[in-house]
Parts: sequence; C-alpha cells; structure tokens
Amino acid sequence: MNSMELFLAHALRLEEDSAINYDEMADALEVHHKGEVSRLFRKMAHYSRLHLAEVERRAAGLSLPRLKAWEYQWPGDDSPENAPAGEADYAMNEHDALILALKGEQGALAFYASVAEASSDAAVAALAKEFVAEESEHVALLEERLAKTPDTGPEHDPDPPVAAG
Amino acid sequence: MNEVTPTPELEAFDYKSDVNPVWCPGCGDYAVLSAITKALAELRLARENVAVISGIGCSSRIPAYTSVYGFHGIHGRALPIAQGLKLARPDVTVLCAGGDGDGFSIGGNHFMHACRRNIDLTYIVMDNTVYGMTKGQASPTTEADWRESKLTPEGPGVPPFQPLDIALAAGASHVVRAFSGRVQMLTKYIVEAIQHPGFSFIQVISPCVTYRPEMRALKTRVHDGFAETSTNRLEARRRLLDDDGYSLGVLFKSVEPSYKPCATSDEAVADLERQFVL
Amino acid sequence: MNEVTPTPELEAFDYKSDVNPVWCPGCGDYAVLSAITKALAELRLARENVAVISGIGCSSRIPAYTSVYGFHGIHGRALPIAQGLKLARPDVTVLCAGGDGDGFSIGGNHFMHACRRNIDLTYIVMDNTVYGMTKGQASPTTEADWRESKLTPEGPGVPPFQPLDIALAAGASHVVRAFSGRVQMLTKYIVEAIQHPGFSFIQVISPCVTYRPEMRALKTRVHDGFAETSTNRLEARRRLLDDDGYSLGVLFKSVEPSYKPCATSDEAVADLERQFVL
Amino acid sequence: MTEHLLSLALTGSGGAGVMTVGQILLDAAAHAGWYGLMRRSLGPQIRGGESAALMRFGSRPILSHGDTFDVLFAFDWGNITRFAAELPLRSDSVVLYDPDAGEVPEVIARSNARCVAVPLTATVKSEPGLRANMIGLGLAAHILRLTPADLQPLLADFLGDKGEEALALSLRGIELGAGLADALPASTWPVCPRPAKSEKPRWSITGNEAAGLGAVKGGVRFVAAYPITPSTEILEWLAPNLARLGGQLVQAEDELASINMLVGASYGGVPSLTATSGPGLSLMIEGLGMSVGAEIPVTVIDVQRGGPSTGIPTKSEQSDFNIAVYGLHGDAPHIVVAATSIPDCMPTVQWAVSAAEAAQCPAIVLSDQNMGQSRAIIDPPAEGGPVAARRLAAPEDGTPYLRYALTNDGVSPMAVPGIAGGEYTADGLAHNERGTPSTQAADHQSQLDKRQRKLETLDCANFWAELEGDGPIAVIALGSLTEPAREAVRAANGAARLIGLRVVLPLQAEAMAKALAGATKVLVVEQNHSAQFHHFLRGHYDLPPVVDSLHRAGPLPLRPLEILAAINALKGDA
Amino acid sequence: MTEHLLSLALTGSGGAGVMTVGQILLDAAAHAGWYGLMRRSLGPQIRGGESAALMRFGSRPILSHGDTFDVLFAFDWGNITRFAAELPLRSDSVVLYDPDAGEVPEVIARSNARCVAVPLTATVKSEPGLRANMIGLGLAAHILRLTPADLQPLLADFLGDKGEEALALSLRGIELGAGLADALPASTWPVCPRPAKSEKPRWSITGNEAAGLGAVKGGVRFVAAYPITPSTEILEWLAPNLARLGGQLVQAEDELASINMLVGASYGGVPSLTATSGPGLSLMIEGLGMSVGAEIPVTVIDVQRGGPSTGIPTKSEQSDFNIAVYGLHGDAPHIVVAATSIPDCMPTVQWAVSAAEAAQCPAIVLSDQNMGQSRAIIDPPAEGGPVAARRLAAPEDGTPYLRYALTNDGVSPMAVPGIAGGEYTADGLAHNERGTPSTQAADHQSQLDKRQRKLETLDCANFWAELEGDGPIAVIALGSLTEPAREAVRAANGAARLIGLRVVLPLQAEAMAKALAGATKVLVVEQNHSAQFHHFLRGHYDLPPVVDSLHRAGPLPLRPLEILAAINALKGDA
Ligand SMILES: Cc1ncc(C[n+]2csc(CCOP(=O)(O)OP(=O)(O)O)c2C)c(N)n1
Ligand SMILES: Cc1ncc(C[n+]2csc(CCOP(=O)(O)OP(=O)(O)O)c2C)c(N)n1
Ligand code: SF4
Ligand code: SF4
Ligand SMILES: [Mg+2]
Ligand SMILES: [Mg+2]
Repeated sequence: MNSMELFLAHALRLEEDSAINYDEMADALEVHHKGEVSRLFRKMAHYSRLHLAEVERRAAGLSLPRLKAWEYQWPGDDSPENAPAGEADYAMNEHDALILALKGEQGALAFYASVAEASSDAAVAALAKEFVAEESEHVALLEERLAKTPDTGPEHDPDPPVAAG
Repeated sequence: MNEVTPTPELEAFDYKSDVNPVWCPGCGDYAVLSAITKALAELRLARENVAVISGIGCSSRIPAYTSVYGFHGIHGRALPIAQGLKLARPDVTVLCAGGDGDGFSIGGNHFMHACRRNIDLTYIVMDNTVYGMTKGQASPTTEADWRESKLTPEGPGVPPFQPLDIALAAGASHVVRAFSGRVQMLTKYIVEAIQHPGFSFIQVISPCVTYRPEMRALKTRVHDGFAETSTNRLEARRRLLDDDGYSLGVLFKSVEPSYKPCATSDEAVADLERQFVL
Repeated sequence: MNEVTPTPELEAFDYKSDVNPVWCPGCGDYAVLSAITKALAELRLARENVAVISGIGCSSRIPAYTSVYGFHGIHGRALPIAQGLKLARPDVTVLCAGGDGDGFSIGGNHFMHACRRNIDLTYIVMDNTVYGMTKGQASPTTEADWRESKLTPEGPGVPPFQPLDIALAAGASHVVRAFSGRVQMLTKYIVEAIQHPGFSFIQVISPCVTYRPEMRALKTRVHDGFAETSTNRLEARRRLLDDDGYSLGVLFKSVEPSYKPCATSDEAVADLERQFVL
Repeated sequence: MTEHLLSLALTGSGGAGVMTVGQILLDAAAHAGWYGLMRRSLGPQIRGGESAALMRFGSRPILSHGDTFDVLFAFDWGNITRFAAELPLRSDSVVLYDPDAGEVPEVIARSNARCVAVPLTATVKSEPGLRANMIGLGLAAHILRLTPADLQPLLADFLGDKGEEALALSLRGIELGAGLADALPASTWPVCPRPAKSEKPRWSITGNEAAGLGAVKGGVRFVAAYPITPSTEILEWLAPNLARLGGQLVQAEDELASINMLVGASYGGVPSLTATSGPGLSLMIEGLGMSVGAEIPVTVIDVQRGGPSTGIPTKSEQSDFNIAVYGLHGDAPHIVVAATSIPDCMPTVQWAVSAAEAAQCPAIVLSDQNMGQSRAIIDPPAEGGPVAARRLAAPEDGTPYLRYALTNDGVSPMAVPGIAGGEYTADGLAHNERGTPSTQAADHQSQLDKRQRKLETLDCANFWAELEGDGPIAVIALGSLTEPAREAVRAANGAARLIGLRVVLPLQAEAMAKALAGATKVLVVEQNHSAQFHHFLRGHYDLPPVVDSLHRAGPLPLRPLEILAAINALKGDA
Repeated sequence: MTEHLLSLALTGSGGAGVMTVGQILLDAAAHAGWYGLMRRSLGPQIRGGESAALMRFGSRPILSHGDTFDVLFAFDWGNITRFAAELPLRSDSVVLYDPDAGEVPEVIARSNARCVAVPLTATVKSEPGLRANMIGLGLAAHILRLTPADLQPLLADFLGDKGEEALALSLRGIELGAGLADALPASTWPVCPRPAKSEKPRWSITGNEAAGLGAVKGGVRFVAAYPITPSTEILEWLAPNLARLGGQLVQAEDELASINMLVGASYGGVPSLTATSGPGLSLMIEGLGMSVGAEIPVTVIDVQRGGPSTGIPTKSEQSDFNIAVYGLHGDAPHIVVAATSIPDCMPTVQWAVSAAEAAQCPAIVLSDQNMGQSRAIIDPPAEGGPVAARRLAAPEDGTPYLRYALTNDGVSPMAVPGIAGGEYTADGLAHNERGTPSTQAADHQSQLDKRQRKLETLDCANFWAELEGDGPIAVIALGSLTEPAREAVRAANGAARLIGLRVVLPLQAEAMAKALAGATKVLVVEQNHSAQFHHFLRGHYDLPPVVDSLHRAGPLPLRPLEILAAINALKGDA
C-alpha cells in the first residue's frame, strides 16, 4: 500500500462498511429486545463513523482512486472491521456481542498494522500507525469491558420461531 | 487500480431502504443484501433503472430492503415476473432473487425455462437448504436424511437437487456458486452477472441460522473450486461431476443468443384493421 | 428365445380397448400404443393390476385405447397423478404417458421432481416436437428456428429442451430413447422399464405427421447410439455430450434408492387420541 | 324494405371440406351484399372428423343464429347423429342430400323436412379430377342466388399455390354444382333475393380476431400466453400483429408463467393481456390475486368452452362465470366483462384493457367458443366505453412516494421503473400506503376499502349493458346471449325489455335499478347448468319479485324462440 | 352453579416468551379444572417479533373469545401499538406492567383501565440467572388462583433437557412471581375461584390438530402437501400419526403436485386429503375441477388467512369463502363445509372426508388461522354427521362396466385398480356412461345432472348446522363465528336464534327453510370485507324480507357484543 490515496480509499471503505454492519446488527438485535447488545453495536457504529469522518478529513483535497468492491487489498475476503458475517445470533448476550465486536476491531487493527509495517511510503506508514493506535484503544476498551462482563449463557427465546409464509 | 475515477454519486448505502429486515440476526441473507447494494453502487446504476423481483420466503423479502424498484411477488413465480418485466422494458436492469424452495421446488419449471430462454437478467438464489419462512421444512437442496422437520420425520428421502447442473443442462449462459460469508467475492459475481448479456444464475449458499444452525460451519468448507471459468458448456458440466457442492466461483460463462421477441416495427392500429375489410 | 414358455393368457390385442383413437392416420402414437400392449402381454400382467396415467394432448389420449385401468388427467399433471397412485397402491404397475408439451413444458417441474423421487414407475413421453392437439405450436423440444406456428412466426427462438440430460441431472435411474418406428425395440425397452425398480424414463421420438410431416424422414436418421448401457450416471452424462438427438437405446440404468414413505405400523386411531388427553 | 334471412347448415365427414365451402360461400355472399354468420361444429378427431358449417345470412346485420335451418345440405351422413341435436329443422325446411351417401337417416327424416336428392357423387364421377366440395359449393351458392361468377374471384385465394389446373377443375365443379341447382324446380329454394350491394366497407371477422383487435386498440403491447382451445386464434392473430406495432407475444411454458409475465410487464408500464380458456384460467387464479393485491393491471380473455375440467374443448358454454367473478381467494375486487356478440369482442376487450389500466387491477373478459370461433360479416364495430389510461405517479422531491396512497377515488398514482423518486416495492402482502408489509387491522382495512373504492368509482358510462325496449318483463342476458335475447325481445312485441349485461363487475346498482324501473318480472338467460348468473344477480341486485331462469349447459345454443317461449310463460304467470 | 369466565392477555416483545408462559398457564389451569382457550397474535419477524397470548378461561366449556380482557399483563411495551386494536379493555380491567419498561402508553391508558405496576425487571435483577417470563408466569398464575405447586409438574416438560439448575431457577422465578402477586392488594384481582376438578378426562388440542385427527378418523391414509402458514401444523401432526396407522404423507414440490397426487392415490382407492391456505388453494383449482369431472374424491382443508394474494399469512379471515364455493371453472358441484369451533374441526373434517368418498367429488373444509392455531381445553369431541363410504363397483362378467352409470342417486359405483372387470379410463373430458369422451349434448347434460344429483341426495342429517333458540331474528353465522354468535344469541334473551352453518354446499334448502320458519329477520355474520357469505345466502336461499349483514375483514375478531349490538339494531328496525 504505497500511496496515500490508495490507503485512504481503503480506510474509508473499511470504516464505512463497519458502520453499516454494526448498525444492521443493532437493528436486528433490537427486535430481540437485546438492549445491551444493540446499544453496544450502535456505539461501535458511532465510533466507526467518527473514524470515517477523520479519514475523510485527511482525504480532503486528494483524489482517491475508485476501487471496485473486490479490488481492495484486504487480508481476508471482506472489510476487515466487519464482524464476521453470520456470527450474530438472536440468543447472544452482551459477552458474545463484545467478542464479536472485538473480532471486528482486531481485524481493523491487523490491517492497519500490516500497512504500517509494509508500506514503502513513509507518510502512509505513519498514518497507518496513527490508526493502529486508535484501533488499539478500541480493542483495549472492548477487552476491558469483556473482562467485566461474564458469559451468562445463550438467552434463548423460549417461544418457537414464527411461520410467516 | 491506477485510474482516478470521479467520486461516485451513490454509495452502497444509498441502495438500502429504511425498512428493517424481518430476518433473524446472523441470517446469511444480510450479506447478500449487502453484496447487491455494493454491486449496484459499483455499476453506478440509477436507482430508478433497476428492479429487484422476488417470490415468497425469508430471502424473497429482499426487494423492500433495497431502494430501487422492487416486486415481492408470489411463491415460485419470481422468474416469470422478472422475465415479463425485462421483455417489456429491456432498458431496466432486472435482478431476480429468492430462496431454494421458491426457485427449485414450486418454481422449478420456470427456472429450467428461464435458463433456456436466456433473457438478460440475473437470478440470485439464496440457498439455505431449507424453507425458512414456513418453519424449517426440507427444500429440494436438503440432504435426503435430514430429520429435523416434523413434516418429514424420517428425512425427505430424496437426493438433493443440483442447481448448477440443472442450470447447465437447461441452458443458462452464466453459472456461479457463491457464499454469503464472502461478500466481496459475491459482489464481484453480481457485477459480472449483471454485465453478462444473458441469463445469469448465482447459487449463493446462505446459512439459515435458525433452522440449519450447522450451516454456520460452512465457512470452513467452502473453497475456490471454480476459480477458473469454463467457456465451454460441456467442459463446465464435466467439472461438476467431481464437485463437492462447496466449490465457489464462476463455473461457466458464454455469450449465447438471448431470447428476443419478434422483430418490431411501428405501424398504427388502423393499419391492422385493413385486414378485416372485405 | 430358446426357452419354451407357456402360452400367455392374454395377447397384446387383449390389452387394446375398442375405443377408436382420435389420432391422424400415420401418427407415431399408434406404434407406441402397440408397443405398450405388447409389453404388457410379454409381462403377463393382469389387466386389473396395471394403470396407464396421462395428461392432455394427442399422445395423452392413449389410456382409453388400452384395456387396463387408465386415467386421462389434466394437462401437465400426469406424473403427480401417477406418483400418488403408485405411492398409495404399490401393488399396481403404473405407466405414465404423454407428450413433450405435457411433460416438458407445463409439466416440467413434476418431471424433474419425479426423476429425483425415483418412484417405481415408467414414464413414456411421445416426443413429436410439437403441440399436436392444439394445432401445431412449438414445444420445448422444437428447434429454435422452426417457423410453422403462427404463435411464433419467427420460430420459438429458444434452444431445444434436452429431456435425457435433464432426466440424468435430476436423478432418473433408468433413461432410454426410442423411436416409434421401431416397435420391437420399444417393446423391449418398455418391458425393461417396467421391470426396473425405480423411475424409468423413455423418450419416444414419435412423429406428428400433421404438424411435423418432415418427421416421417426420421426413420433414416435414428441409430443405435445408445446400444450399450451405462450404469454410471456420470459416464452416461458424458455420453450425452456428443449425442445428436437420434441415438436410440438404454442410455443409463442403475438401481438406486427409490422414495419410500415413512416406515409404517398399524396402530388404531384411538391410540392416536391419547396424545390429546391432559 | 323486407328483411331476408336464411339459415343454412352444411355437414359432412372428414375430407368433405364443408368448412372451406362455408368459408367461400360466406365471403362470396358478403361481397354480394349479405351480412352473415358462420359457426362451426366439429368432431373430436384432430383431422378428418365430421364437421358442420352452420350459417345464417341476412339483408340486415345479424349477430345471432336462428331457431331452425331453412336448408340443410348434407354432403354425406357420416356421424350425423352426433350433430342432429344441433340441426333443428322445420317441416318446410329443405334437406339436400346425396343419394349415393345412403338413405336420409331417421334423426333427420323425423323433422318431416322436404328431402331433395342431389347427385353429388355421381357428378364427381362424371369427369376426372372433380371434387365434391366444389360441386357442393356451386350448388349451395344457388340458395343465395349467387352464381359461379360470384365465387370465381375468391377461389384463387383459397387454392393458394395449387396452380392453374386446380383452379380450372374447381371452377368446373362449381359450374356443375350450379347446374345441379338449376335442374331442380324453383320451388325447392327458399325466397332469398340478393340484397343491394353495400356502399360502406364491411368487415369479415371472428370473435377471436375482434378480441385481438380490441386488445391492441386498448393499448396492449405485451402478451404472454400458452395455447388452449378455443382461445388460441386470439394469440395467433396477436403474434404477428403485435410485432407490427412494436409489441410482442411470448409463448410461455405454462399459464402460471404467462399470467406472471403479464404482471411483470405491466409493472414495467406496458399494458398486458393474455387469452385462455377454463383450465388455463384455473391456473392463473393465484397470479390474478397478486394483480389485485399489488395493484398491477392485467387483462385475461377467457374464451369459454364446456366444463368442468377439460370438459368439451371444442364446444361453447358460459360456465366459467363463477370462477371469473368469485374465483380469487381473499377479498379481491376486480373487473369482469362479457362480450355481447362477435363484433362486440372488439370494444369490450378494448374497454376491459382500459378499465384495468385505470383501476390498476385485473380484468377478465368472458367470451365463448361460439363467438370466438365464429365468423361474421359486419359493419366495422364502433368503439365503446369511456377510455381511460393508467394514472402514473410524478413523485416530488422531498415527499416520500406513497405507492398505495389512500386517495378519494381509490386510485393511487403508480410509478414504473424509469421514474426517479418513484422507487417502491410492489407487494401482495397486506401493506401500508407506502407498500411496506403490515399486519395491522387499520392498514388492511384501509387498503381493502381503497381497492373496493376504485372499482366503485370506475366510469362505465352506458357501456355496462345493451338495453332495448321497455316491456314489463326484463330479459337479463349474459354476454353472447344478448343477441338471441334481442331477437326474442323484439318478437315479444313490447312485452319484454332487454338487458344484455356487459359489465358484470363492478356492480352497476344504479344503472340496473334504472334499467329495471317499471319491470315486474325478470328472465335470466345464460348457458350453463347451474344458473350461475341467475344466482349472482339474486345475490347482488334487487330484482323484481318474480325471477325466472332460462339456463342450459352447452353445447346446444339457446335460441331466440326458446327465450321467447320463456318470456311468454312468464307473461302467463300470475 | 355460577359460571366464571376470565379473559387474560399476555403481551411482550421478542424473547419475552409470552407464548410459552401462556401455554404453561393453559395447561396448569386445565389440570386445575378450567376450560380454556388460547389464541396467539404474532408480529411479522421470523423470530423475536412482538407476540401476544390471548386467553380465556371458564368453568364451563368455552369456544370463543370474549369482548374485552379482564387482565392485560404486559411484559414490556415493545410495539404495543401494533396490537392495541386486538386488546379491548374496560375501565374495570386491570393492566399489569413493568415500570422499568416505561410508562403505560396512551393506546392502553385511554381505556381508563386500572394500571398496576409490578417490578418484573427489578425482580429479575434481584438474583442471578432469573428469567422474566418465569416470574411473569408465577404472577399470572395467581389470577386464576393457581400456585407454584400447580405449575411445577408442567415445567419439566417445557424445559426439556435444560437440566436441574434451569429447573430450579425457573421454580425460583415462579415463586418470586407469586410473591409479587401476593404483595398486591386482593382487590387487584378479578373474582375467579378455582373450579371443581373434572372427573372425565379433557383434551388439550388445537384446531389444526383436531383437523388432522378428523382426517384419520374419516379414513384418510394418504396425504400429499406443500407447507403453508397457517395450515402446516395439520401436516406436521399428520406425518408421524399417519405413519402409525400405516398411512403416509408426501411433501410435494408444489400444490399442483399435491392435489394431483391426491387424485392419483384416491383413484387407487385410498382416501386422500391435503391442507393448505388461500394461495395454495388457488393453485389447486384445476386439480379440484378434475376431481369433479372424473369423480375422484379428495378433501382439501383451507386454513384461511388474510387475503387477497399473500395477504396476512399469520392472521385470520374468512375471505376464501367465494373461491371455495365458486372457484372451479365449469359447472362443478362439490362439497364445502366450515368447521364451527376448534373441537368441531375434528368431526367436520371427518364428515367432509366421508361425504367426499360417498359423493365421489372434492370436499373443501374451511377452517381459519384463529381456529387452526388456537389451543383449547375441551371435552373430547363427539363424532358428528352420518358416516358413509365409497361405493365400490362389483363388475359382473359379460356386462360391460359403466364407470359413470346414470344411477338414481347419481352415485356410480367406482372400480379401483385390482378389481378385475372394472378397468376403465377416468376422464376430465365430458364423457358418456362408460367414460369414453363425448362431445354430445345429451351425454354432457346427463352427466352434469348426475353429478348434481349425487350431491342433492347426500345425507347431511342434522350435521348441516348448529341450531339454538327460536327468536324472530335468525343469526346465520359462518363457520368459526358460530360460537361468538351463540354467545350473542344467548345474551339476546329470546330475541334471536342461531344458525351456525357447517354445510355450505350442497345447499340445504329444506333444512334451512325449517330453521328459518317463523323468523322475520336475518343477520348474516362473517369475517371478510365484501360480505361473501351474505351474498351467497341471498343468491341461493329464500330469506325473510329483512336481511342485515355484519361483516368485517380480519384480523380483528368479531366479538359477541358486536353481534349482539347488530341483533339489537335489527330488533329496533321497523
Ligand atoms: C403458493 C404458496 N405455497 C406455499 C406458500 C408458503 N411458503 C411461503 S415461503 C415458503 C418456502 C420458503 O422457502 P425458500 O424459498 O427456500 O425461502 P427461505 O425462507 O428459506 O429463504 C413457503 C412454502 C406460499 N406463500 N404460497
Ligand atoms: C391447463 C391447460 N393449458 C392448455 C391446454 C391446451 N392443450 C391441450 S393439449 C396441449 C399441448 C399438447 O402437446 P403435447 O403434450 O406435446 O401432446 P401432443 O398433442 O403433441 O401429443 C395443450 C397446450 C390444456 N388442456 N390445459
Ligand atoms: S429463518 Fe433462517 S432464512 Fe429465515 S431469516 Fe431466519 S435465519 Fe434467515
Ligand atoms: S396432430 Fe400429430 S400428434 Fe396429433 S394425432 Fe395427428 S399426427 Fe398425431
Ligand atoms: Mg430456503
Ligand atoms: Mg407433442
């Protein structure tokens, strides 16, 4: 990742995807009356948006490349901060939600760290380092909270799912 | 990569509506929705020129969650609706989406004949190997010995339907398997499918976490078995012969004649009346 | 051939009814009727234990021309009727018969799912590549550029449906192509199909002399391309890859599990009521 | 001016070619100034079964068959018993027959009609290469006082590329036939002078062709269909003619596909239609329900045949009334119209399409085999019914588009792809104004109300029925029985009035009340076994206290005299 | 003995588990001697949407819901507005709510019901591992004067293999809940003494289960089906239970396949049935027509939901009346019955199967979501209706077997495969007595007559309707509205009589005339938007001069007081 434009394009995509993803999970779990879980995801979405605004600020004046959705050089298949698709669950408790969020933040951290390490462009590496620091903060916050949140086991809805068709 | 393109007008997010999905948290269909919106953004299609047509089922709820034109039709009839629309309005980009029950059970005949007709549209089946919306009965893609449905307590007892194989045998000109857990790949496939001038079929393995919770584990089973694309139908079919059902990729692609209505002209109705005059 | 079998009680003739066919002179379906009655005689099946089920079309008129039990059903639904009968009455020998429109167009979904279910019955499609009964429209097996129907003056514009290929892809366990002009061969195939413990599909090329008069010439085009039978489905499909559509023979045969209803027992209704008692 | 009417039946078994004879005769008569009508009756064979051309000619427009035949010309007697019931004769009718084809059978002889032998077979054998049907044509033409010269110009068309020799042989046959006619005493023939030649152009058209024309006049540019007797000719006419207009017809894999393709095309803004018959309509029921719920206009023409189930594909009946009116599940208001005659198929289909477009719901047009497959010589039909178009949305920036807005007249302006700002998801699930699925009673109720309202406010003007007379007995006839009923009402000399109902749904309470004002009795006329229309009228209209029902299953048509007899019986009633 | 009745609504959003609480409560109450009824109302989400258990308990059998709720227990207020219309309250009703879930919303508060806060959330938090629903259960049980001891025996069943600890925690929750109840003043609770324990065994059953039981009692041994809400539970009950009887259920690829599989199995002699809802019934129409034409008995249960089109799958309506009665093309006489209550689903389905077998035609049973998915505590239902079997042929040597013989009662003895000499071809084409296709009017007419006749001669005995009272106003209620109508009729104190119609087709002219004798006015009660049943009655029966219609679309149920109000309004009418 050797140009500032390219890097910022990645950062933008990463943060935006993650904001949408967290919001979607928050919505879904609200239906399930999982207030805590939903609030957590909402908050994570908020952080992603803050971060997004920051990236946008940095990108001001630059003309970023328009990458196709599959041209991003992510370590995995998907936006690295997105909580792994399909791991949300209606029965998840706050503990589970924290783990999910943590995986997302760790993904972002790993991505930024790899850029910081591998980029030949000093400015890019420096900015990536800044982002690493920020993500590390999130990770630490989540870890801290996770440690204080016991795993109370899945909160199964005793009612069966609905046949709606 | 190197080209600097102007900032796109619409982001993926703009292709989402504000309607909350009825889906369970973790349902694979969220990712399919996400990939569709990303693909539309990628192609910079004007919202008013795109239509998503579906049948009935959890997956078929998808049109209302997009901000383009949509049609949540009736069970099993998504493809005829979509084909009618595309034939009447060739200028509209038509996506058709639904479930394995909708598409392969009640809608199986339309599936075969849509593959034959090769009309330029993209058909995305969210295959969760179950009827989600009606509480978990076996679908055509369910294993013969799956015993979780009260309707078939001994299992459906019938070998699973092979969507890709049938699609190829019936004449589809662009045949893909994807996984909802790989959104970026899926996005790419959808873009290619929309660009393909003919009938594109995408089987998306999309876990139903409520009735097939074991599907969550599929992310470790899928693999890039179809990473290379055949342009020869027979070759593609040969490759299916040793498919484990979890190979992902564009299996087959070939530009073939698409069904076109008769050549048109523009006479007036009054001209037609002359044939009745004695 | 060498064995001397006792004189059968019933001759082929005894399996014909006294109802006069509505068919045109020269129609291929006469020969199919003849082959069916010969096969029944060959197998010495008691008339009351055989049923011939059909849909609607010229070819579907066949049940009433036999003297066994028959059902002239509705268009496209011959297979569900036949499967329902066979499931409910496994003791009855069930033949299902009809046309290419009946079986592959309106009835296409049942065809696929019947192949999958592999219920023990024999399905004979008299394929004349046209809708005879409704005055000569294109059927799924009609060539894309056939321009003789007013309904599709530029031709149907869709590549022909491949019955054998779909049958194999869908799971049929006994797959045959025959020609009405070779009655003896057809008789043999029908006998084998009836003996096969599963779903047997026989595509019989059966000329419609009224709407496809050129089909009369097919007797010189058909050949014994499938003289050898595969017992491996993949191998059979490979062989289809270079079929010209006129190869005759038993392409595939394999004894595979047939759909069986749940294991049965014989409690009384009163036993069931207990579950509601508080 | 005296009216002249003549009924003629031509019958013969496979290969006799009576349908062609009838067709040429009808054309020639039309050129000579006759109005005319030709119905066909066929056996069950694909080819070569017995057939009959049942014809009526008149010096004034005629749209219905008479009570009896003036002339029966039997080319042979093959399977005549199967037809006999369709061939009512009087003692002063004339039966022309070929003595070489055998004795006049009992079923015919018992009419006491005058039987006149004409040596058809003998004449055929008299010269090589002759064909019986051309001799018959020459002979039959004489009945209408047409000469070989009248027939000659039409022959070329019918013979196509058969060549000079065939033409000469045909002409020779016709002349020999005319000679046979001349040889008979003049008293053989009913009085039937040639009418004056018409100044204005006339049309030769079948009900199915007229229906096709009505479709394109109504704006239909997309048709998806699956062939079925006796509706296929509509599709066969439409396929090439739509192409001429830049429209298209798709042959679908089945009726489920065709109805749903229509819904898709119409959702895209293109007026769409299909034609079918009972079994096909049965398969379209679910799609029609979606058209109601999602408010997507489509039009289905049902050319009725004998029912139930596969029934009698080649014969006429009006027994799909119930399924057309009541067949959809749920509360599903829609449009049902019945064409009243062959030419009326044109304006009725045209109006149905435009009404469906205006009300954004399905319209079902009831025709029947008798109208659809019969040919008439007519004055070009007038367009009927108020014409309306689909109300399209013009979404404004800032205000969210409400696809199913609760408007006063129940019609919500509709967006179609391409209209920016109109993006919405059409849905057959109960929904709110925006189209978002809702299970709430209030949303359900208000949308049901709205869908009912748009039909109540639909303008049918005077198109709802054919009215004539003001007698105390109101004859309410369903669709194609309007014309026989009209003949009966006229013959009843002021005792009756005619209400030939064209618009079955939406109900026309006010108009019907007005049309019934002063009537003391009602006679309901329809062609089915269970008096479906009668029960419908009882259930939905306030009728005078005495209601009688004249109904009979197909295939025998209900004839004017039967209707008149029922009128007279009612007259006698206390 | 004084009757005690109590209506209780439990509401809560995703995960609150109110359905389970309701279920345990119903069971416990039943063991304590209560009769009861539980209806469910659900949101659109697959999982986790809001839900309500709507319950009624009584010391006598109760088969319908009351007018208002005595107690509403809101576990939380999530999406309560979507439900509010389904929760009518009086000013003396009690609303129990959790103050931690927020203020009592306006839609509830405006009833002026007494709102009583119960600290549900606070209690959950008071000890680790507790769950709100168990605390709620303990509290709700108190309303019926049930104690934790009454609940305990049922818990194990519900918790399944969740283990000892879960059980202990649940019990603890229940006790805490009971404690919360005890802490409230006695005046909080409606008077509701425990009834005497019943001597005779009672049943706990849903309408769908009862329908399944009725099917096997009627002799059904073959079912082919495609799942659809809200009928699927019938199939889910039948699959394992049929197997126990040596029968079978096949999951078909669609409804077209399922109805036609039934026809095949029944042609083979095995009584066959399927269950579906509106959209599925739409797809079965053509197959049902064949069942009429070829005279093959089949039974279809339609558990009605909101329509048209996909409509409201999870909510009740009676709007498939029209399609059931009139939906087939052609003249197609068949049987339509409507179950009158949850337990009545059993005898009604049983009779329908036996009537279909006797008359060799299709029978459609109308149930609805409200009956099908509600659970009742009942006395074991009596079998109803005369039971008949299929008349099989015993062909004799030498005489050709006439499958469609014109018999006096219209029933032609039927051969099935295996019967030698009975070989025939069943046909949906019009045919003669032997079954050979025929296009002749006489054959068509005589077979139509015969098929009509066999329904006219079908013995319904007293099973055609539920009758009660002899007041001058006849309340004719459709199916499941019989029981609310019965309550209203009883409350009308002699002013009204009840006719709860069970047999819709064949028509019961004589019996109806007798039941209406002396009645001067009629009130027709049904749950749909367009008064389908009312128009049917007008169209087919001679009713007294004043006919009023009480009809409303779903999902809100029609309640006894509304019916009573309509009776009173009619009473007032001139
Ligand atoms: C004609 C008809 N039959 C049955 C149904 C009930 N139904 C609704 S969705 C569905 C199956 C859904 O399965 P699938 O298409 O795989 O979608 P999923 O919910 O699994 O995404 C069924 C049977 C219906 N709505 N209409
Ligand atoms: C539901 C329905 N749609 C259409 C028809 C009309 N129809 C009768 S037979 C037939 C096609 C016959 O073609 P095929 O099955 O190939 O039989 P063939 O006559 O060629 O032997 C059609 C379309 C019908 N009877 N029912
Ligand atoms: S039931 Fe299954 S398919 Fe349906 S929303 Fe839930 S997880 Fe998805
Ligand atoms: S039309 Fe064709 S298929 Fe039909 S009977 Fe004649 S030759 Fe045979
Ligand atoms: Mg599915
Ligand atoms: Mg054919």
